[in-house]
Amino acid sequence: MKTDNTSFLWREYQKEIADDHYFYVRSCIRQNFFPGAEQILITLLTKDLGIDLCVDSEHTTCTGIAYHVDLVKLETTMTVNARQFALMTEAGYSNFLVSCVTSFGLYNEVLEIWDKHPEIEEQVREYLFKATGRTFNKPKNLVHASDIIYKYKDLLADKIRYKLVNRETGEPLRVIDHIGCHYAKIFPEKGVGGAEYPSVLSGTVKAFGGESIDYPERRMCCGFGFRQYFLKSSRGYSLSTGYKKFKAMEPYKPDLIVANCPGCNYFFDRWQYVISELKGETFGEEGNGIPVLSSEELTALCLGYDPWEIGLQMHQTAIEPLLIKMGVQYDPNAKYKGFSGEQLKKPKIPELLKAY
Amino acid sequence: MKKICFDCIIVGAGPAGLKAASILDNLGYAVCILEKEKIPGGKLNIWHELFPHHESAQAIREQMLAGTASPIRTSVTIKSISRTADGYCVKDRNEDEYCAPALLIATGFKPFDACQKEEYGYGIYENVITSVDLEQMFRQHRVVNASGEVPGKIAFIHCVGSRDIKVDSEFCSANCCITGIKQAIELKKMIPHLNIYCLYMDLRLGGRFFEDCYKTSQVKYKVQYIRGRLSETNENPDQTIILRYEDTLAGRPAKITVDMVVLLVGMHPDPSILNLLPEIDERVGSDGFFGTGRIDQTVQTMDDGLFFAGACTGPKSITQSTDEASEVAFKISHYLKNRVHTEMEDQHARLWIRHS
Amino acid sequence: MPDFGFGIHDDLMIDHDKLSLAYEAVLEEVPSISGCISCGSCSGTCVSSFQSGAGFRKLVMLLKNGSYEQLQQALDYCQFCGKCSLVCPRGINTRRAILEMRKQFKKQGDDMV
Amino acid sequence: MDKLFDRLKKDVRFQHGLTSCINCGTCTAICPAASIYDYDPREIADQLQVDDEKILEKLLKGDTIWYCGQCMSCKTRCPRDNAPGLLILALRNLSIETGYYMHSPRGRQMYALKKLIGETILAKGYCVHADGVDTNLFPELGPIWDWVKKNSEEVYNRFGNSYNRRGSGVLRKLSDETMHELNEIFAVTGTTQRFNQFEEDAKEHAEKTGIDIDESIWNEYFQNIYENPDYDDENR
Repeated sequence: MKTDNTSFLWREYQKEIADDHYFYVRSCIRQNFFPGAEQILITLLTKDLGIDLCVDSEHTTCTGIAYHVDLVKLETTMTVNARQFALMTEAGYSNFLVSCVTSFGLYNEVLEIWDKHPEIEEQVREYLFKATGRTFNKPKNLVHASDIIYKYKDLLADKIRYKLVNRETGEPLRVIDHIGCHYAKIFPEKGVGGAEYPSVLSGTVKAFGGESIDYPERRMCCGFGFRQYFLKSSRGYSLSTGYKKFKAMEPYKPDLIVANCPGCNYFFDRWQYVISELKGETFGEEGNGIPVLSSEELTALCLGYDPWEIGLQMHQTAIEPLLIKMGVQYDPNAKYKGFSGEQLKKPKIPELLKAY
Repeated sequence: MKKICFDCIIVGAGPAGLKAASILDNLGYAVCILEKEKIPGGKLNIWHELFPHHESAQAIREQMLAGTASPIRTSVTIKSISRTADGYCVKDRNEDEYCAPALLIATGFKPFDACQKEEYGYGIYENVITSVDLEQMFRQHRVVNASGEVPGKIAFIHCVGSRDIKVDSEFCSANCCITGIKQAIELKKMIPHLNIYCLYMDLRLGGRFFEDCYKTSQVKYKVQYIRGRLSETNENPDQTIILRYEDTLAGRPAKITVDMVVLLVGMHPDPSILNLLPEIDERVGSDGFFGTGRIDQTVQTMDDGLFFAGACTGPKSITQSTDEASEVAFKISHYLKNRVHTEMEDQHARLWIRHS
Repeated sequence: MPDFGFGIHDDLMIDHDKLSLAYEAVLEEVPSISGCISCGSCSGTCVSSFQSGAGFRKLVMLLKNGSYEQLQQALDYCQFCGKCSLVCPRGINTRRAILEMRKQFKKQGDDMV
Repeated sequence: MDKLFDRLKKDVRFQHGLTSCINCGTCTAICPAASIYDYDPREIADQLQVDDEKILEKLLKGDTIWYCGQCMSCKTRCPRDNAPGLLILALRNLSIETGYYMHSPRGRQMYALKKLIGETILAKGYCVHADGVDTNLFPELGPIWDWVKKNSEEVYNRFGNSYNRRGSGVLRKLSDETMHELNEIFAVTGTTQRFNQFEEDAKEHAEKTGIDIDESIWNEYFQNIYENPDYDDENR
């Protein structure tokens, strides 16, 4: 791949990302499975970048998952989204920061529908007022968490303690980037780099010293499939799609997978466990699996945050091989400590996939 | 800095421009052809053999050049075109002026810039080339992949930059189907063991002997036709290319690995003559090509001495271009005669007024 | 190992890298099948396509794509009435081709897969 | 009642999802579902090009429309700017509105989704909440999840210290006012009614097929449709 040639294509897809003053809405999936990523984003933005961030406590789910599994009506989803915008408006903000890719795609979709059909927006305003007495302004700038990290990647790169480089060999780490489908596939112009070669993650990876890997199936979905995953009867859909991606990336011997979508992070992490149990196959070196990080986890790790403070102990696929490669200093004994400082009993170890 | 006057200025020394010139100078008009490239011949300079009879492009070019005695100014960059009382004045970069009552625009087409179709990997994967690149290889009598090896499997991709709203070109370029078939046959003659696949939606083979060509490619050369439009390419570690498409006749997604991919790039309007003269800009159609494309002569001719011929009025084969050029040459002749006639009538009228 | 209750599916994607040996063999005997333009005139006129779900065009497609199981099923329905060869705009010897297909599968059966 | 097609055409997702299809297959080529099921998004778009009530009714009553995974990869590629993924949303919506979803095993799974996700939203304000997710329902969550669940207070409070309590950290408890507003929105916009419909339809179907159903999540009917939608498929 003539990687340098991709940059000229990306130029026309540079989206607007506001400098400061964001209203933050959280991801359902990530709060459950990678709460550290969710929390460290706040620290990165407020402490490391000095951005003014409104961390609100009254916003709800965007209903994205329920919408895509056909549970809630479009009107309901739009009105719930409108309520989030109302909270933003009431807090005095106009830039909307989303940590979930499903939400990001959905907010964009809803805004697009309102744009094309003002009568629908009017009706949603009526619904919202009737249900809650609230009114709202639409956000001026809608960005995803990975967008902000991308925007400030060079600034962050100046501060990093651990580069994405193999300490032993001095070689850059080989990084697979995976972009959540709803980040740019629905609206290519809303994503940094467009839909085909999004640079939102690969650009950050390169800024932090890593090597971005292009591989077949790069643009294939992680396999979530919404209802396909949530129902056990069709969960094989998700697993099969994930498996296809792992098989395609395997020959490139990646050191790390980075994804910007909570769902994708979850699936890349957990399917490695399932595949190891079902098929006796692991994809990293020596039964370790390939560590999976979100863009926040990656940034925090490079900046020198303690891996257990950012919740990496909650990954099923062990993160330690990466820590060792990068030369990150960490305390293996602190991994399973609780909030109170108590040493918790270690989790069970999978049959094949290594755990530490 | 000089000013020379002619009966007709032709912009573009491709098949249409040369054909019109040959007719006009046979009819006794003083014609001057302006060409932006270093040598005349237009796209004949980039083709090797011409469909459907595999005639040498070079020989046809010589023939066409021999057909006209008109002066051809090459490497001319037009700086301005102005409408005068006597017709048109074209000024080039050296401030030389070419003036004539009639102006024929025969600026041809521009091959579609395949980089725009990002998911096809042109400019990113080295084994993805265009039909124009392949002609260059034919001219050098050497068709090899990026690592210098003779390919064993090649795929032709139809409709690249044609019939595609995503790259703002919803028209059919009409000549790519037959170009692909011609190139496939040429390749098979060169590399008999080669396996060739054509990914098409419809085969649009409206020209004389085109269907013959198609059948020959199937029966004699065993070119395989797969009905499905390319969705994306991916590169393997060995730089071979995986194509993803649907076999629409089977109704199943499909893939194939090939050594090289040839993108049959469409014929796009060349806008370089635009913004010089409002009369030209006013006659650009919704598809970007010049003129109205209608049968009705009354809407086609504006009677202001401005004419269009060749691929600048829509995708055309060489035969179609020269046919149109001949027709337009006679229209120009008619216009020039009428104009002289009108001038004489005007003079008579003035004389009569003076005498009475 | 936990009982997951789901597994990895077979990929239903057609792999055109896999050569169809049966197609090559039939092509050898009846070169005219390479001239098929998938127009479907044959399927339209076929007396048994309402049962088999496949006219001659589809037989060629199944043969090329290596979908032999489906092909064998469809072949059983052919009554050799020859209507498909009457309507074929490319003059393909369809009856001969179907005979060859049948021969292929009688001779080698599933080994071809 | 309006013709099915007239109702479908009112859906904004249908309007945005289909201009005209040229059957090129760029959508199916990269559709994850097409590699796994007998599913072809191109065919769906093509079928909807003609206003054929019979075809539409068959789609609404069948399994096909429930195969899509909503990745929307199809939207990026379409040379005519269609989005089969959006058409699917419109079709599924109509299938539910008409009650036709109960005709197909996969459509009937709506009840399980309502139990899993719908009730979590109305109770907690999240689509997914750790308290309702375990390795019994989702074995792939793995041993690490058993550890998280066992130590949930200790684990989650490391990240914002407001697990199931008021605050702004992860998995915070939402205020009663917020939950009230959320429930109001669901009621005003018709989703509450839809949820009730899922319950009633499931109850009726359970009674008809003689399978136990009750208020709990893990009732027999839920278990059946959650793990195997084909259990009472008449065609089998």
